[in-house]
Amino acid sequence: MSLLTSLARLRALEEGIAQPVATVRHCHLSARPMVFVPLKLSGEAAAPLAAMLGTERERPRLLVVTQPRNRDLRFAWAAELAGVLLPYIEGFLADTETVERRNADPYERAMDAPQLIVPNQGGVAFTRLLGRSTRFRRPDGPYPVPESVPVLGRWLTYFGERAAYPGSALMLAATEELGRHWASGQSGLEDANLAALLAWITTGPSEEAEDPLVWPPAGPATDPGFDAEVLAPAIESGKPERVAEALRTQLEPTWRLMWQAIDLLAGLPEGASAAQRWEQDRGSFSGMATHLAEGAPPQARRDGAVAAAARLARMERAQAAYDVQRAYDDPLVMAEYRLTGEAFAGEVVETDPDNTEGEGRSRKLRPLVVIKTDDPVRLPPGATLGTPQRRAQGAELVSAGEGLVTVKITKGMGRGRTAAPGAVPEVGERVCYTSLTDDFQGSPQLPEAEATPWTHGGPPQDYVPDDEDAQEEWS
Amino acid sequence: MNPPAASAGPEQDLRPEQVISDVLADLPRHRGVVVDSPPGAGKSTLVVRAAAHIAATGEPLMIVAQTNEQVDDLVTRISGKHPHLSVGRLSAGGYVPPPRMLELPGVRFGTRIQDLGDPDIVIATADKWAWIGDRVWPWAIVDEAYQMRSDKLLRIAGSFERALFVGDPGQLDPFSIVDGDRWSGLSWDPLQSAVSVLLRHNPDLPVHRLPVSWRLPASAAPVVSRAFYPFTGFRAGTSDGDRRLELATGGMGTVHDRALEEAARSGWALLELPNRHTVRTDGEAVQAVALLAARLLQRGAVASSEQGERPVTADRIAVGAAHRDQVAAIRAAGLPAEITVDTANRLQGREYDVTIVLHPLSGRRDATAFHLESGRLCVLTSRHRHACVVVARAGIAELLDAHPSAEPVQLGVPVKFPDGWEANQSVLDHLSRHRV
Amino acid sequence: MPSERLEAGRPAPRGEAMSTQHRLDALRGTTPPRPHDARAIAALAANPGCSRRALMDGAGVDKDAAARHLGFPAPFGQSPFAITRGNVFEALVKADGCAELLRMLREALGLPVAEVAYHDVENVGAHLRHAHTRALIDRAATGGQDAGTLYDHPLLTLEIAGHTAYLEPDVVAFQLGGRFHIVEIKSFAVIDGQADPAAVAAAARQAAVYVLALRTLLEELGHDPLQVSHDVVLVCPENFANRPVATLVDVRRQLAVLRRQLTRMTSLDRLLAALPEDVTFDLRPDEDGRPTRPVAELADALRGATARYAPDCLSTCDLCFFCRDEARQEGACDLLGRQVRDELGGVASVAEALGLADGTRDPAVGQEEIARLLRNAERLRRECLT
Amino acid sequence: MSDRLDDLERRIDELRAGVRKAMRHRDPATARTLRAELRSAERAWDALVSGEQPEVKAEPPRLVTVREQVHQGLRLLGAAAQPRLIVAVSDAFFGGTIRSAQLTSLRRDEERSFRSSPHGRPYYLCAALTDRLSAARGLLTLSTWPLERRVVGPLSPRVDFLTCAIAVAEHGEEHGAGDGRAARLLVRMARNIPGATDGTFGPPVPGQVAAAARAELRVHAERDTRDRAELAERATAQLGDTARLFGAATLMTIKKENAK
Repeated sequence: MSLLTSLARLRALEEGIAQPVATVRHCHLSARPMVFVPLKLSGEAAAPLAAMLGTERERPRLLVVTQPRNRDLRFAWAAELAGVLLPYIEGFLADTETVERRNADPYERAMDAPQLIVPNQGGVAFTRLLGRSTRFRRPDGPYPVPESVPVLGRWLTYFGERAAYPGSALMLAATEELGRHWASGQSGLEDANLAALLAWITTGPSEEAEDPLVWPPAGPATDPGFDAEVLAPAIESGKPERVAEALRTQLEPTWRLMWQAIDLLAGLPEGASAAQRWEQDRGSFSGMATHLAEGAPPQARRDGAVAAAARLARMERAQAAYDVQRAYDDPLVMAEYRLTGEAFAGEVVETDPDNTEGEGRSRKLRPLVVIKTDDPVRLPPGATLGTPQRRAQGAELVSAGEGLVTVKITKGMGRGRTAAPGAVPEVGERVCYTSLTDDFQGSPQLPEAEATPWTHGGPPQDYVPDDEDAQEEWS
Repeated sequence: MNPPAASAGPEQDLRPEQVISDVLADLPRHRGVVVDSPPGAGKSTLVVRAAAHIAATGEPLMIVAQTNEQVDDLVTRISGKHPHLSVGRLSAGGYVPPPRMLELPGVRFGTRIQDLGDPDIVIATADKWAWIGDRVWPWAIVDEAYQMRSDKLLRIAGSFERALFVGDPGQLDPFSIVDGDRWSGLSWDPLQSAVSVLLRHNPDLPVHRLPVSWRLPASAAPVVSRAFYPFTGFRAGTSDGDRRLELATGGMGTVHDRALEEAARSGWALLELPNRHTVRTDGEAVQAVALLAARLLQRGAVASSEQGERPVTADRIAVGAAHRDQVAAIRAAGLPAEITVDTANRLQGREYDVTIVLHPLSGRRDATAFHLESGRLCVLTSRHRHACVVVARAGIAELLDAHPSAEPVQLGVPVKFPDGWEANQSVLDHLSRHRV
Repeated sequence: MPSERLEAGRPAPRGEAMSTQHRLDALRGTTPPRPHDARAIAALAANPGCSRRALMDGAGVDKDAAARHLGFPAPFGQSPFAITRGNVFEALVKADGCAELLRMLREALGLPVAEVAYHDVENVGAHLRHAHTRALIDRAATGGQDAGTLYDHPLLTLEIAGHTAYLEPDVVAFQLGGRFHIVEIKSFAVIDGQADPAAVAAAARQAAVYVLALRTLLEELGHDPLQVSHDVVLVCPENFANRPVATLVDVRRQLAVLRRQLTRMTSLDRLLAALPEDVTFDLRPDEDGRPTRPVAELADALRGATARYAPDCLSTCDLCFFCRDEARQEGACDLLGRQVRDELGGVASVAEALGLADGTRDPAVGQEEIARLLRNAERLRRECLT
Repeated sequence: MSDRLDDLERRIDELRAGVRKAMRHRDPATARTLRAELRSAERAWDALVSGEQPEVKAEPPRLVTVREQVHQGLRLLGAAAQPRLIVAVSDAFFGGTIRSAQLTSLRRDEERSFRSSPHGRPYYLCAALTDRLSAARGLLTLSTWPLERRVVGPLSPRVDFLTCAIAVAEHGEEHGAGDGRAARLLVRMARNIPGATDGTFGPPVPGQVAAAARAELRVHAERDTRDRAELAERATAQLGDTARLFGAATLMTIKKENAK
């Protein structure tokens, strides 16, 4: 967190209302998101207790395990969940576009993709665990489960992994996204409480937000008090409807908060690059669907050596791109870099649009631009620069000092002898340049998994989901 | 760094020569050989020796380093010591060889193996090697292997049959901008260093340790050894009095002058500023650092050592700090351009006569894992041949004392030693005896 | 001798320790001391910079009770489901002479098949448990071949600031390579080899307390304390089943931290010196233990000892809500977290920081830079938001 | 009914408001009391919507008494065992209806009845004796067994476990594993005996389990028999009838007695 955000938090604390830390929305928001609020049984790793979910705020579905210790009921619950989620997910597969690729076969990409929204990171983690605990199940054998359950497991696993993928919007945690756009007057730790964070953004801090009686926790963990005084007796009574009612009281408040959060995010204009990232999400989603259709085995328990390295490379690249794109899309994010001297903005006070370098054939157009700025520039001469105003262009810092920076445009000027109109900023135009650029060269080849070198344990025995996977009993 | 493997003997008692010949003897016997080298223990010398040794067998050799500077440095050393060897310097497109290298005998440059003819030795960065497929070298030497991330090794390990891994376990570990928890505990965790992954899969490989630091003076070796190499340890190659730092002109009794005098006398000085919580770019501290450097030059410091006597010119001085903005601030404070000012990460593997260090914990109110990482302080306090001056605000002891310890614990991940807290404590403890 | 141990057994304070001990007792007043358990001892390292906490812990004040009485009850409830789960799991691991545990020790640590001897220390009356533990451990350490393998429900002790803390490790295992191992049974799951790092850390800190206590015991008995391994056996349910799995956890770091904290506790007199003579945290419990001390009075007394609030306290300290409220009253930047507080250099209060940012307040000596940074940040925010 | 619901809901809303108000006025004491009322109101509401209070579930008609079922289980196992194992056995082989909870008071009842009319019954469910000749925690035995079988030395818990495993395996073999319950019980025991399963997750072969258990048994048998003989001797020498069946009083229990 930068000083800029810290200042916003201080301001929020002073004014008693959250402050914006973004001027645009940095995540794609689906027209039909699937809001998913799961609860788990305290003390268990991933024993589902209930979930409230749906795509319409007026029509939440409540799924309850009325006797959490009964594993058959848990699988029945998982099957019910699949009954809601799978149709939603598969609904996006019909409508596709063909994407041509350089030196690869064209592929079909879904025009739109599902989007799961959970309250918090805990919700993401629980989704991942739920996926882990169901994807290896088998419809046959000693502990058979409904066919939809392992399929659900693989999708939940997929969404859980995408949630960790920088810039992906296939699965969002409400608190994370809100925190990316508003700074509350409390600590990051406290921001993990959805009710508290929303209170800061809408009405200002509220003691009630932390009172489990007024605002039950947004899950997946339940309020211990509720467990002891309401849930336990309800379960003891052996009356399903009573358990369901009890859990409804815990879920409904969060359900309302979730839609409030969505409204808030929807209120922001979408950042320019969000669509591009969503396109990648759609591609990834289609890829997963094909994978599934081709009957590939469920995701392994953990990444092999090659898979891990490949994933790391993808994620690092995505992270870098995400950071750059946010800054280019949003002046308020760019301001963070201006504060540290990695970017500067100001008014063009002088230009030499016809400046050239080299002679004869190698003679190139290299316009010069002088910018007056109040920002502390901490970039050395020769630094490569990019600018949000002309994303295709590349520039180089010539000199900086006394609030004046001279920049030489080195890329994207075309072949011509004179600059195309508008290619070079006019005097008086406000521009911003930064050393932050996202021209990454692709990462080099990795060996095939079966060619894993001796330094990394040699070729792995290829993965077969064994009986243990399918049979580990659910306590 | 982890507690020594069974294979390790009490090598600080061994003669370096002995260790080197043991290493060379082990090369044909094992698929991989690891050599731990504390700061300035002759790692490069070993690499050059091993390179020549292998080249002598007539078998081609690939050498892997982490940065272009390191590669160029190795090329220069090798062709300097063994002009008869042909060396191919592989590089990426943008690379321009420094002029001094163009004259080197038997050295060819190129972006493709084919451009190099068929040299005895091919040298490139790990990143460049990752692009070179389709050929397998019988031998490889991997330099700075502890700073190399294991996923990089994964990309190039297919290119060699057997390899010598050389590096300093005490310096900074590799890192990533993304959260790697999902891989923790895996023997091939891509965020672990090349060596830890190598050894976890091949626990029987011999691990040697260079026992003597030729860089660190007798005044520094024990301090650094105790703080950062508690299990293995090393000693100084020179003894008290072999290294001398003299200031030609007299001082004016300012704290800065007295700090320099203390450093010249004892090899260490702690210039302590009044206790205060400050921003990272603490102006007073930055000023103090700049002044120290300036005065050091003004007072015409002369360093005499086994290598003879020479003036401490600007290029023999380095200023180290933890954060980039601190480095920028110090540069902005107007130092001679020849003085190196950089972060710990970039100072790794470099050597100077005198270093001036802005203590990572100076002016902090709370220590983060970043500030406490032992490798950071290790790099900063082990770059010098003669003296190290540390600038810090008072109160670090209290800060360490108040540090809440709630580090998460991952199953199956070997505990790293030394613990950053203990290392910091140990160094601070020593510095306090040289407080000005 | 053992029976005397039982009533909050405190050795007669001596010399220098005396005054400190008396001050601490005075601080606690008529409230009975809250005996430290392993978790409490491990928690000493949670926020060493906090004098308020150091003093309350040192004096054995019941922070939880204090917080309730102040009207800021701690937010740490435990669900009955979690508790049951924990008990059921421990019972399962220990069932039939620790059959499951033996399996794991055999598989994971190569325990010889012959090593199955089981001693339930609790078979003797509670008042004898510690003495019995001593005897059994002594016999094992002396290397009687039939020394036995598993000691269930042992009772160890550790001196904390003049008070004897009684510690109950789940199981002590012997004869793993001739060394003692602490066995810690926890009901959080290990899934595909990994568990919640925070939970493991907590378990490790707690186990370290047992290791230290057991080493101390061996030392008292004249044995080599290093006979106790720094690797503890962590037993958890594996994946989503009830089946237990054992993992070795190296607690050397936690031991080092623990030692540091225990030495710190002996230096409480520094903190005491800073307190007015007559101040006390006494809750003045009535005959049925209900606190009668006027809340405002207690609050004032506590404010006398400076706290060092950080949001992390919300998960580690019973008094967190009280201190957070205090921080809010003072408009302290600590509310926003350690990082923000550190970033702001010396600036401690929200109003001050904002004043510097708006330029409505002139930087004090040494505040010039943070002022510059803040003003710059404020300028940028204004520019982008208008 | 429904208007009661309305009243309750109104009340709940009032209370919620009250809690908020109290919190705003920094009056946690009131807030706490209001919260309590709120909870009870909510519970009442709960109860209403989910119908009348749950009646205690009627015990299934018990043909065999708890006492007899435990006896049955112990006879099959043939060694000192913990309630949960006894219950599992009776459940697996005799369609038992007992729950562990019912066994807690059992030993005390037996002792009482023995004291009132010694040896009045053909058998008693009694304690296992520790090396201190006191009652071992959570272990049941049969009075009809020789003392050697009722005392526990250091190795006995393991030995008894193996003995029980053999018994379960063999009984399963003779009378057929019946439904899954017996099989599951055997799996649970088998996986803690080296060599009892061949690693696969299929149901274990009873013969193999018994053989494996016997193999390990041989390792411990000699010393355990020695320990037990010695303990049994001491018990015979030092204990009266009652104590021999139900364990010598520990200092603790003596204290309790005196306290009365």
